[in-house]
Amino acid sequence: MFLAAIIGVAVTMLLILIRALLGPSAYDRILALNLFGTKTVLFVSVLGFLNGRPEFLDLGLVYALINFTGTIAVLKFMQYGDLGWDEASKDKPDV
Amino acid sequence: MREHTVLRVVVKLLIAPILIFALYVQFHGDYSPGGGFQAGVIFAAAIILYALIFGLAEARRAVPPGVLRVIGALGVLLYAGTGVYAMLSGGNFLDYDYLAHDAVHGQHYGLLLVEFGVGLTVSSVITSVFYVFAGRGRRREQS
Amino acid sequence: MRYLLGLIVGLAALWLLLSGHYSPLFYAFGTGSCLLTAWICWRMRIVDNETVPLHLLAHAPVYIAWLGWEIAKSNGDVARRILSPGRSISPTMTTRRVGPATDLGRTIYANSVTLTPGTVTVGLRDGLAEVHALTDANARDIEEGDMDRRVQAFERRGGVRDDHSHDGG
Amino acid sequence: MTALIDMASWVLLAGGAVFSVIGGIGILRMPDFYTRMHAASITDTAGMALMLAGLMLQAGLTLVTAKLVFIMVFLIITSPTATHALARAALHDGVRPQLDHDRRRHTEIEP
Repeated sequence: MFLAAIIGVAVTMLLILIRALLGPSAYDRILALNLFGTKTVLFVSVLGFLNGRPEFLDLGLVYALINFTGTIAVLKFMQYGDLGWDEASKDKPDV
Repeated sequence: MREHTVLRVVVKLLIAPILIFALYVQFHGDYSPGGGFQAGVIFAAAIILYALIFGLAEARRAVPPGVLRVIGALGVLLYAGTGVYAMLSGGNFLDYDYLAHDAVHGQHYGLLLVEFGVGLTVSSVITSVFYVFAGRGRRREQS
Repeated sequence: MRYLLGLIVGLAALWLLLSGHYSPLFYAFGTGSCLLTAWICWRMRIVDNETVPLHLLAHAPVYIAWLGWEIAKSNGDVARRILSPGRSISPTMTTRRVGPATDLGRTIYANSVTLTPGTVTVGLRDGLAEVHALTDANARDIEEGDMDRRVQAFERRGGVRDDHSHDGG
Repeated sequence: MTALIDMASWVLLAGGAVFSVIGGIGILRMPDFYTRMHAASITDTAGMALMLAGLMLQAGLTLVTAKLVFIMVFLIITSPTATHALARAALHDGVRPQLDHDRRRHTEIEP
């Protein structure tokens, strides 16, 4: 029964991947990649149960975290072209 | 991106749990997948998240680059020191069996110490790399 | 100070849940980890009522249960629209003045709206939320503001000082 | 009793898989970026919650369940935040939504 869930997640990941390849805008691709990340979390969790090793959940959590950080970083870079940018302190000289 | 209400509130909420999770991965490396490298990356991710939202200058104030350099060096020293201590106690480099009176405890402490060294170095080096890269954006070159 | 203590207690609870190893060595690691984390958060100046929303804890279950039910309902609705042949959507954008005055309350509102399938908050500035809805009916729900009132009540009932205000519903 | 829990967990897992596939179909089928986000939120809420709940029933009252709850809370907080940030950035960048009705009050908010 875990296998059915895994297949479902895998099919979803495939569909999302098609959207990521089709685009058309960069935001479609980022949306697809972000979703692909959360599906990976599910995939890893269910896989851990399938193999009888629930410690895989830690990996899932790490993936969720890196996925979120990555999405925010990409968005910030697209918007400002600069990862360290801060509007509130733009007048202050850089340290 | 401090003016972005939702992002700011959520990131503030998440930083503490992420840090504690990083430390959990650090110290439970021999029981579950993980260890020093992953823990270092997660720890650095929390600081990077902070820097993305509150800006590089603010992150450098909270976690100064000078301190990071020292911690990175300390990590390597801890790693090498564990190895050399094992050599002095009569084993090979990083031969954990010689760290304590019996081999099982030696393995345990050796692994913890070496992983801790790896974690220290990885987290501080990744954060330093981020500081350097983030400081070279498009905006800064224009102004 | 209250928030720092709350943060440390919360972190300790989280550590105990995550760890699963209860020996003196791991208690020592846990204590050190909690203190280190709290110290870094203190240095980052993020220890306040947004990071440690103590005042919301008591009433969170009621709100979460209600939100879960809302999400379940709209999930079914949107899933049907995706599967039905032909065009069954009528994308609409609308704005609504957000009731909660604090940033935390506004964030809870914006994220609740986004979490519910069929509506996404695309902008939140100066207490005005801009919402993209999948159908006209979804947009009407936002304009009526049931969720807004729920968040307001959630925040107010959790609030300690302000209990003489009238009920928004 | 065990059989009953197994059955419930199977139903939840299957439901999660079905909802996430529906969301995947929606992501391919929807006409523009903003409507695709609604399809995405199906897989992120129903798909995720049902599947993790199914796993929780399998794990029982153990620390594994605590970890699953932690993952669930983390995803419930981060996924709408990422979606919101994405939508905001897209609108800011001038990606126009295809709309049937537009009831925004333009005087008060700039797109």
